[in-house]
Amino acid sequence: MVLLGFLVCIAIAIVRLKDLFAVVMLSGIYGLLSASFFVTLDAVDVAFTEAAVGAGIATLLMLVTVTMTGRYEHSAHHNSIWALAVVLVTGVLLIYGTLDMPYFGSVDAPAQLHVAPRYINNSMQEIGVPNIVTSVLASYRGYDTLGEVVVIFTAGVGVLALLSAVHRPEKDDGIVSVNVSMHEKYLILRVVTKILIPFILLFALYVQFHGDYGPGGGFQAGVIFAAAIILYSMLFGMSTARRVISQPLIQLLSAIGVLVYGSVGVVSILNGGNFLDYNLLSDDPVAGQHLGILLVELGIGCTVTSVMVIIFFNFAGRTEDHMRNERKSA
Amino acid sequence: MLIAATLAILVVMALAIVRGVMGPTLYDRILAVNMFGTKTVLLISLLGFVMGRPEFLDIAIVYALINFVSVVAVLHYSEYSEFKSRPGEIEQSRKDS
Amino acid sequence: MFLGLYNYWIVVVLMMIGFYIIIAHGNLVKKIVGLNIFQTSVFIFYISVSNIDGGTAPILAEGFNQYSNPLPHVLILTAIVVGIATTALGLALAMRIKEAYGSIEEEEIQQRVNREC
Amino acid sequence: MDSVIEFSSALCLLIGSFLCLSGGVGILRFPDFYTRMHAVGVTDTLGAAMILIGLMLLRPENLVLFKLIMILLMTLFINPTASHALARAALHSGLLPLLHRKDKNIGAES
Repeated sequence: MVLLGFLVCIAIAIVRLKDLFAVVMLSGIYGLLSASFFVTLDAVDVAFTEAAVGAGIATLLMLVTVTMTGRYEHSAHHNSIWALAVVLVTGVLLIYGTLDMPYFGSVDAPAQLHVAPRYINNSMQEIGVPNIVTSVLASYRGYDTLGEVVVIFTAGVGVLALLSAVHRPEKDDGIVSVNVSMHEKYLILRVVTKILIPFILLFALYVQFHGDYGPGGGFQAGVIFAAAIILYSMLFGMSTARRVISQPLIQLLSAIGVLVYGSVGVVSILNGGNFLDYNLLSDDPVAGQHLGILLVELGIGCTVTSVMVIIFFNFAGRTEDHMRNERKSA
Repeated sequence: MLIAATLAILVVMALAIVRGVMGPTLYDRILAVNMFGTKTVLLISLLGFVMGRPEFLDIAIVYALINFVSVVAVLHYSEYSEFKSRPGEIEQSRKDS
Repeated sequence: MFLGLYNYWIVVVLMMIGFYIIIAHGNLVKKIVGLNIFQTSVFIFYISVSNIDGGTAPILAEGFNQYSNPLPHVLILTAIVVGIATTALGLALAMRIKEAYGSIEEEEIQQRVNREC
Repeated sequence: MDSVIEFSSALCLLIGSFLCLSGGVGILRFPDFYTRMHAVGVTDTLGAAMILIGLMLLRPENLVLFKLIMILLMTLFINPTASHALARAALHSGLLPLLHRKDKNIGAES
């Protein structure tokens, strides 16, 4: 309840501020806040994802963009009175609409009465996985999730198409010296990061494979994995990171993830069931479900990791090019 | 006791938000974000115990990690963008030195 | 009444703040931030709907028999990840626009386009 | 024995909350960035550690205990590092501590 009040404060501050760097930072706080709100509402999986994505990756990408596009917003409020009017009218209408809503937390609200009880009561026998969110995500609604994975893959392809630099930029002395000085400056940071990164990767694997029993799964693990790689590439330079993780490999991986997901579906067709019907992957239906969920989550994790890394590499590479050009022309 | 600690953390979060919104320099904001992140980690851990299901500490670990990543990112990129920032806060103090 | 609908009202307020940013601000990055706020408000709405009094997180365990609704959680979980993908795409577009037009303010871009025509 | 552990856990939580609160007051009331940094950096680490130790003393099951220890280690690693990097970056970017600016006429902090 208090958290929601904080959220509104932050949102208003975001409207008022002109410094985009500050806006991005506040949106990071906003992400953290909404994630902790999700924890209080028992949505642990969602909180997990929001923490890694909303507070981590989204803030990061915005930071990179702001670095390139300039820090300050011009104060051009051309039609703000009209905008305010439209917003107020819509808001009042929506609030009027909420008056018909069932109260928060009521047990007999229509949303709680239909498919949810079936998922809650039967998933243990049918799927054998304690985390209902995982079983719904990967099995009951596996078709949807396949769609989402394809959307993410498409976004990765789109970013590649928009931002991938065709030419390999030549080494510039200026940027190299800046990098070197920065690395010396952050010596402690680098050492600590070097210690931390294996733990982050290990933790990502834990999240990936523990997703059946606790909060976690492919989406979250993928984002954490990507965060580790991004951390590495920020502190040790893009060129070092590119040497560790080659661009073609990661592009291949993002496609492989989707393929793994799809082929699980095809295999279950070949075994005589429906698309993504995991019961037939093994002799025992529950074991089949386990295997199917494991493979599907693996595919998701693969795609999410590689798409996030692709996005970050291209953003950062583009920004570095831009900075270099600007410095040259200056 | 748990609830008292939770309330204390909430108050601190509010204070950090105030600093983050006011913060005259960029670094104040980064500081506020960092502090806010730590407080969120604590809040999540405490909430797990308050609600009686403390298995979900993974989320707190993720917060700690992500917090670190974002602080590093902000530092890294503020360095880049520094030379194109307007004559404002930082240049101000530089001139004065 | 007030407490029962409080969450939904906050959702509406947040949504409208996001909406206002999208309409009234000319800066493309800020518009994307606004879009994010809008998005998050929808997430909060779904999660509020899924919550049940006395329920606990939908991970089966001994000693609990009231779980909150897992379906909205699944929808929102995927929506968050798809949201970041679309945000990334939008930011990539903003970067390209900056490269092509030298600005990410709507009006300046418009002027530039008019001049070139 | 039980009551001793319970009491010490409550005490740890209390100390932790107090430290966090004082850090919060510090970040709001101190006059310039470096003093705020000091307030936050010191109290954050110790306060977080205290609260986490207090939670550990509640004797959760093994996995939870392990995770708490992980969080504790991480905060002990990450917090000072982040503070250090932050202060250093601020100093490099030319933001001067208040003491060095005192003799010039500055009202930069508003």
